[in-house]
Amino acid sequence: MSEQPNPSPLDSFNPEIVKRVLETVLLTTQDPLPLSELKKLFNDELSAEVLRRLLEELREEWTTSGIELVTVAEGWRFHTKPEMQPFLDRLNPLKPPRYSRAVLETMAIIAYRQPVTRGDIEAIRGVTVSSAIIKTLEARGWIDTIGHRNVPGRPALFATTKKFLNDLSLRTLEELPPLEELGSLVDSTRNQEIFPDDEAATPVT
Amino acid sequence: MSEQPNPSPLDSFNPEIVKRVLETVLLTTQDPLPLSELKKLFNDELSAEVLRRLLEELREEWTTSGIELVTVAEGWRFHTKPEMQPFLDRLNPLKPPRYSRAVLETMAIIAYRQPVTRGDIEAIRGVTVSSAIIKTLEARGWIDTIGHRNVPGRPALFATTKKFLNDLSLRTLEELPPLEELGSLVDSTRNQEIFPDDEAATPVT
Amino acid sequence: MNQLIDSVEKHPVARICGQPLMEIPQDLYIPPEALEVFLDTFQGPLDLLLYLIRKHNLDIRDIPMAELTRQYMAYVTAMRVDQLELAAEYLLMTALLIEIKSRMLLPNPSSQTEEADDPRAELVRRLLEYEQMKLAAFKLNELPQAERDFALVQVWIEKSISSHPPQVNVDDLRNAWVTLLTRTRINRHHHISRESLSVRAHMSQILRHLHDREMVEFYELLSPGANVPEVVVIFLALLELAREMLVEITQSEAFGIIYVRATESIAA
Repeated sequence: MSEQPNPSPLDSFNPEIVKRVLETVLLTTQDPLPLSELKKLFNDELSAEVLRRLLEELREEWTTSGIELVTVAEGWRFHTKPEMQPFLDRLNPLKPPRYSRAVLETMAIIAYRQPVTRGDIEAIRGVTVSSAIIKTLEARGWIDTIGHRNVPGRPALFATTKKFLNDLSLRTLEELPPLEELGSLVDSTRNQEIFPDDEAATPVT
Repeated sequence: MSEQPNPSPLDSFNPEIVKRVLETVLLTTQDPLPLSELKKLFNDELSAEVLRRLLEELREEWTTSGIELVTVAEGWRFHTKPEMQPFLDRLNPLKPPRYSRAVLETMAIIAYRQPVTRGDIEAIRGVTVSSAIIKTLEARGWIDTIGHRNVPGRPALFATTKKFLNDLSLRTLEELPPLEELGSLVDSTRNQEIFPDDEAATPVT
Repeated sequence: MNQLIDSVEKHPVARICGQPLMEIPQDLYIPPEALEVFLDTFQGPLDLLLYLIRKHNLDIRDIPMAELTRQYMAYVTAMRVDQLELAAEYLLMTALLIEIKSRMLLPNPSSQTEEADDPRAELVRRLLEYEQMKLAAFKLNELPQAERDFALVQVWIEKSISSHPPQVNVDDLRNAWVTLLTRTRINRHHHISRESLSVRAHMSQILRHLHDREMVEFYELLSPGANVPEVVVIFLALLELAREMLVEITQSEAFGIIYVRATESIAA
């Protein structure tokens, strides 16, 4: 690599050329690229400010095409617009896995209650959580072990990864859909007595 | 997402839209795509002639950018122009390239179902397996031909090699993840209405 | 608390049992013949209980406990073999409901005003928390997901071919297989049977062996130190190869030498 001549700084600083370089690099990389990486392309001689502005311009330029430039947890990346999916499916009828409810519920509990142990997940779901479920989510790169709870058995504590956010096009966990408020289980018009949970949610009795 | 409506033929036949679809598909696929595959995008309703002309137009449109549309033995694909290499080299650590899903699935089938012919692989994947995929795996030294099935055409039987085991840090094939447990992890019924979620999903009050 | 007990008495059990049996169970008992469907449909006793409460206005205080218990015991007996763990979880839930009912039938004078002593409170809390997560899972699944709902862009870098070959790990293969499995479940034309991998591996091994030599004697395929399971697997591999017409097995006379040869060498 070192034998390659360095591009002249003059060229690199021409905004159009900078944009073409950014575009090329982003088009070749599936993983999102953070600004810190993108700065390296120009030997850190362009400010994050300038790069962000040029990336926004690039985003504009691509709006009429079938792919779009987005920011996710780990940085900038291109992905296809949803309306292109039917075409992509025709070429590739291969469907990535649609997870079972057991996997999805486990994922939701880890996402919203992290860090949690397998025991915590089982307590909420009321059933055993198989290792295969955990493995599936780990293999997808959506969860990992971030430590162990200091109780007998030292169970692993699971949390979501950056890849989880990336794959759902989220920048932070705060962008997850908000949880439903806990409501009540009993029809309040039929049952006179008060449940602890009722007070918060029921408008009438 | 099989529930996605098919794009209307009218839209697909607008040359600009056809070009946007071709562009999108080619930007998401590392493996070169032959015209026969690209025709599938439009339900084989566009002639090779028309597609070739539109691809040539697309090639023209891309000449000023950092990547170019080229034809190689196996078909059409985008790749980076040489002058972009110095910039790509500055990104480090260089993200290791990844095999396409087609290659990975073919590899998985050979690993789990060996000895198999190309026809066997196609039967499981439901799509054509290009020679490029087989060549990629052979060139890597992960599979080889261990015989031929005694049926018309005498297709080659593929199996995994020692190098495959070495490169994946496995001692024997039995160390591959067992398949039995995987079945329960995917959503076996794609119809949502089978689940009682619909009722439960009504807002809790 | 008196009010609570009064209301229990005011609501007859018949309210939940009066409805005709539909495809979804009306109470916590799962008819054995429908078991597989329901176990697939519900994630466990909490899920089922939640469904019954939401759908049929089941009152968790008014479940016909004696009948339910009797049914459950029969069910657990029937399911002892393959679903014992799940059966145990349903049983545990039944026990909890019975405990709740019994505690509510007994006036507890010492805690007239304590809401915390309502035996249902903990169960209600758990049900609501589970429901919250269930809804969250549903919404999470609705979010556009990489690979499923959109593709990532990746243009080929010419240079990368020779310098760094892509790395693959076991998880990649596993994921690839899950994908295949999903697809084959959707298009039912292709069946991936669940043969032991070791049989497939030995099939390859035998074919490799036959690749160099036209014909081998059966016993040569069994390595001298092979243990019983290995011999069985090798034998199964040979049978499978014969079934797939990849080898031909011949024996000219009873108890004579069994020869194995690749069918391609016959054709060649």
